[in-house]
Amino acid sequence: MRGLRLITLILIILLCGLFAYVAEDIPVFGDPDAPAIKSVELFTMKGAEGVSLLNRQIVPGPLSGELVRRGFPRPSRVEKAAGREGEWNGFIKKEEPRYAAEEKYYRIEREGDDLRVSRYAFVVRWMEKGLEETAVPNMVTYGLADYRGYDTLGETTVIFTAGVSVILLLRRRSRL
Amino acid sequence: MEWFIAKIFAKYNYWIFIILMMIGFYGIVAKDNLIKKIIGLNIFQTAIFLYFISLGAVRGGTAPIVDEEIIRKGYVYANPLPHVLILTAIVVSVATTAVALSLVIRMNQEYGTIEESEIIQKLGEGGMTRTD
Amino acid sequence: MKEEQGERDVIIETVARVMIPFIQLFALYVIIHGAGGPGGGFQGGVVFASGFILYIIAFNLAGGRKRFPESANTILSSVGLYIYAGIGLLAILFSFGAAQYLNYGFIPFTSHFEENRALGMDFVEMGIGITVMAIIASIFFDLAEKDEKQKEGEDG
Amino acid sequence: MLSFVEHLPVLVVVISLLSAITIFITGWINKKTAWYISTATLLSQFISSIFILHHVMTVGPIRYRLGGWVPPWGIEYVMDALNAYVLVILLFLGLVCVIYSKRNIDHELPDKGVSFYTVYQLLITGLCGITVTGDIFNMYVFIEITSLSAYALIASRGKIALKASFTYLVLGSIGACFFLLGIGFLYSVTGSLNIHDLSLLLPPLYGNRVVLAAFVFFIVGLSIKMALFPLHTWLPDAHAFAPAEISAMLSGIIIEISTYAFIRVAFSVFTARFLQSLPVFDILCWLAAAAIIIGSVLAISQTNLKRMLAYSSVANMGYIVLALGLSISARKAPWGGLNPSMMHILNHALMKGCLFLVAGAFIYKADLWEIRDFRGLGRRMPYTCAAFVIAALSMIGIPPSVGFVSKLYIILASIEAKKFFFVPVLLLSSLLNLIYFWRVIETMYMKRVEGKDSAHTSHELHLQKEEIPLGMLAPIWVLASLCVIMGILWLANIPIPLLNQINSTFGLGGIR
Repeated sequence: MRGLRLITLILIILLCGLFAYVAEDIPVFGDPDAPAIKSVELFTMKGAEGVSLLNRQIVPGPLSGELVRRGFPRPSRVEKAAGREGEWNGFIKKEEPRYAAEEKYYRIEREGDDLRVSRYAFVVRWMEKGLEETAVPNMVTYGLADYRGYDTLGETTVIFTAGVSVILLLRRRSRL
Repeated sequence: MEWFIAKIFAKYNYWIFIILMMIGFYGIVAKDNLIKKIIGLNIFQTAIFLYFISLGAVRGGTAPIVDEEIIRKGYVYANPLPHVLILTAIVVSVATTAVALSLVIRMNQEYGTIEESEIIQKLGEGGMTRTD
Repeated sequence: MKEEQGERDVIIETVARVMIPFIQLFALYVIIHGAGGPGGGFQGGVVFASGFILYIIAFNLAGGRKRFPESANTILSSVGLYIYAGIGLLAILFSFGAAQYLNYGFIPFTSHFEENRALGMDFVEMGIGITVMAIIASIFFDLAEKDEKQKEGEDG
Repeated sequence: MLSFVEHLPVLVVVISLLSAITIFITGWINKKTAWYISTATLLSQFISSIFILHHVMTVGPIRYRLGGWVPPWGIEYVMDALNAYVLVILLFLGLVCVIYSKRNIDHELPDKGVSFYTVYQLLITGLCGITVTGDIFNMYVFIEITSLSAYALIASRGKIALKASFTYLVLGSIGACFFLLGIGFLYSVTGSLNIHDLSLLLPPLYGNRVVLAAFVFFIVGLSIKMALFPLHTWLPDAHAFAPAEISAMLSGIIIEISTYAFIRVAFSVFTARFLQSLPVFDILCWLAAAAIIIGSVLAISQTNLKRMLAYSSVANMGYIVLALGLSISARKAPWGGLNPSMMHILNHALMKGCLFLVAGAFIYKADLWEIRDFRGLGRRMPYTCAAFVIAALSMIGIPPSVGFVSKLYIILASIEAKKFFFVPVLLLSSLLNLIYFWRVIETMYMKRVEGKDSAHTSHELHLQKEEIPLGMLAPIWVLASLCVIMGILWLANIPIPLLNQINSTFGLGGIR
């Protein structure tokens, strides 16, 4: 018994060490710009010559070339972000029946002489367009039952599995 | 001091999650009573859920229900995705607990005890390799 | 716990008698209200099942079983999943294979695509609610039943 | 317009789920229907999986967007060569086991048929779900469905299996929690859950500590699930005391599916480039070598046949993981990349499935658990014992059986990777395999039944000329004959193009 406690203690110290090592890069609590809620940075492009092109709503060639090289979809057009200077939204084409064919995907920011390209977290679309796309105001509900509806089918299956398992294990003199 | 604020205070959600998780882990491994083990497992899982939920928190964010008024006042929403995931994970945790409890009940019927060491002792008497 | 063995407590029984209908009504509200506010199938289902659990705690297991028999339990727990998985399949069927599984928009409840999604979600939530309610009650019945049988065995 | 085949990946999962519910309801009316529904479902699933494999091989990967949402916003199913291959193996073994189970379950769990088949079908649902999904959280949900049904099925025989199942439950839940934590870490730095999407977003973040920690948690969590050596402690009891077909499924498929999940995470979420920059796979190789040796040695010390086979599973997971560990350094054609590990996933499913079903047959017929009780069995149950001998020889690695092919290719891969230490390990393990299987075969065929006055006499007489029913014998022989046929096919390099396609998906292998 004492040996077990000792092993537990060692494991706990190991895990705590690992967690302390991780703490450096964990996003700050409640940060509205965290990757999970806003956008994740992809790369930074040197040279600001793209800015004028971006202002004229043209995607600079090197930028879209770099995106495609990394395996991302090619941006179809860019647009100035509302109310922000030096920030653009990149759009991509997508095939979803009955919905707008273009979707806000990239976020391009000017930083001095560089262009920082990041990708919007997918929650952004849920939060901005969920109501018009599903006609339900509760984000958790449409996330649960529509965008990620398949997870919820799995969830219901899990609870059903638990119920049948308990029947299999405990119920005697039953027809099941 | 700056280090303290950046690492401990700004990420207090993370430290709470670690402490809870370690309590649960200790419960799972070190407790002899099977029910206490299940409780430890629940604490362990809950710690992870709390971590997920805290990922979704946004400073000054409101509940993620679309409302004209909230948009007009310029509030931000909390991130709904962790909530969606954790609703699923909570169900998984409930299901695991149910199966674990029914296993303990069956073991109590078979061996008349829910202490792990006593069960192992009884198994040893009966011969670990011989079953029925 | 035989009927005459357990000590009956008038206060608990009365409160339970009054509360259970409200608890279950509230559960229905939670399920239906899931679209517009906090709530949803799982939460509502659990609240509904808690009504049965309260009944068993306040009265006895046999009475609870009579009110929620095993056959109803079996059928309801499957019906919920049937609704969910079936609605997903309906999307494929109604669009003749053009739409994907769970693409509720293609199920012609109404003429609006988005409204169809909302209605599909409502049905799905109800399915979850029914399954969760039946399964939680069933798990609780099974866990409690064993306890009682053992007690009888020890007594007799 | 989607073609019918493109709907199949999701239908494989949903049909299985619907059949589980249907078994549950019709079982309430008539118990007998359960087996028929389960078999019919598995047969249709198996046929669809072959269609999927054919489509993937000829047309290319299937991408299916559930609910109509394009991937980063919704859940996606991706069927590439790896998925389709694993799906076929899993449904084949599931079908064989369910055919076998008809008589066995009547015997072992007489009143529990309906709930048994419901949970069994849910197990298949979970396994298929893990296999086809392209979303990492969805994978977690299906891992939990699989695990929950596995806990219940193991415990269904009662007695000692309850303790084994409880241990498995606690460890398995910890493993799944670590997996969930890994998902949480990845989500916190990328904001995405789709596997393909993550693989695109992660490269700039490879130095990030959170990503490294997430990788560690994935590895540890899935190692618990796949019973890699130091974390294998739940496996022997759970495999030994479950009903026979569940043992076969557990040993042949469930731990392999965890390996599949591991491959998915290691090569699809992270990439070969990330793995080459870390010594993780070298460590895995050493752990696997330890697993092979220690698993085999512990198997020798067992007196109970099923426990012996369970320890042998630990050793065989060692083979798969060793092959996996070599996969990023070995590149030449038939044994480069993931080929040997993929091969051994199939081979182990065939061999261990056969062996566990035979062990179940002994228990079914005469309640024989201990190896020393097998005296004279070779004459009483000739066909069953012959199948056992074929599978055992395959495990030892006699050409042209499947076991020989896997061992040969793993050895060749380790020579190519210049990790010569693993060659003697594999040869030694063959020798150890020989020792523990020979002991069983010797007892079956060579040892005479001692004097008629011994305590065993009664059931020895009971055994006289008794063969198990055809419904149990046929699955055993299908698996046993496949052990040889597949070995010849592997040696003739016929299924190799499939494996090469898997390698090319992940940028492994290379030189043809």
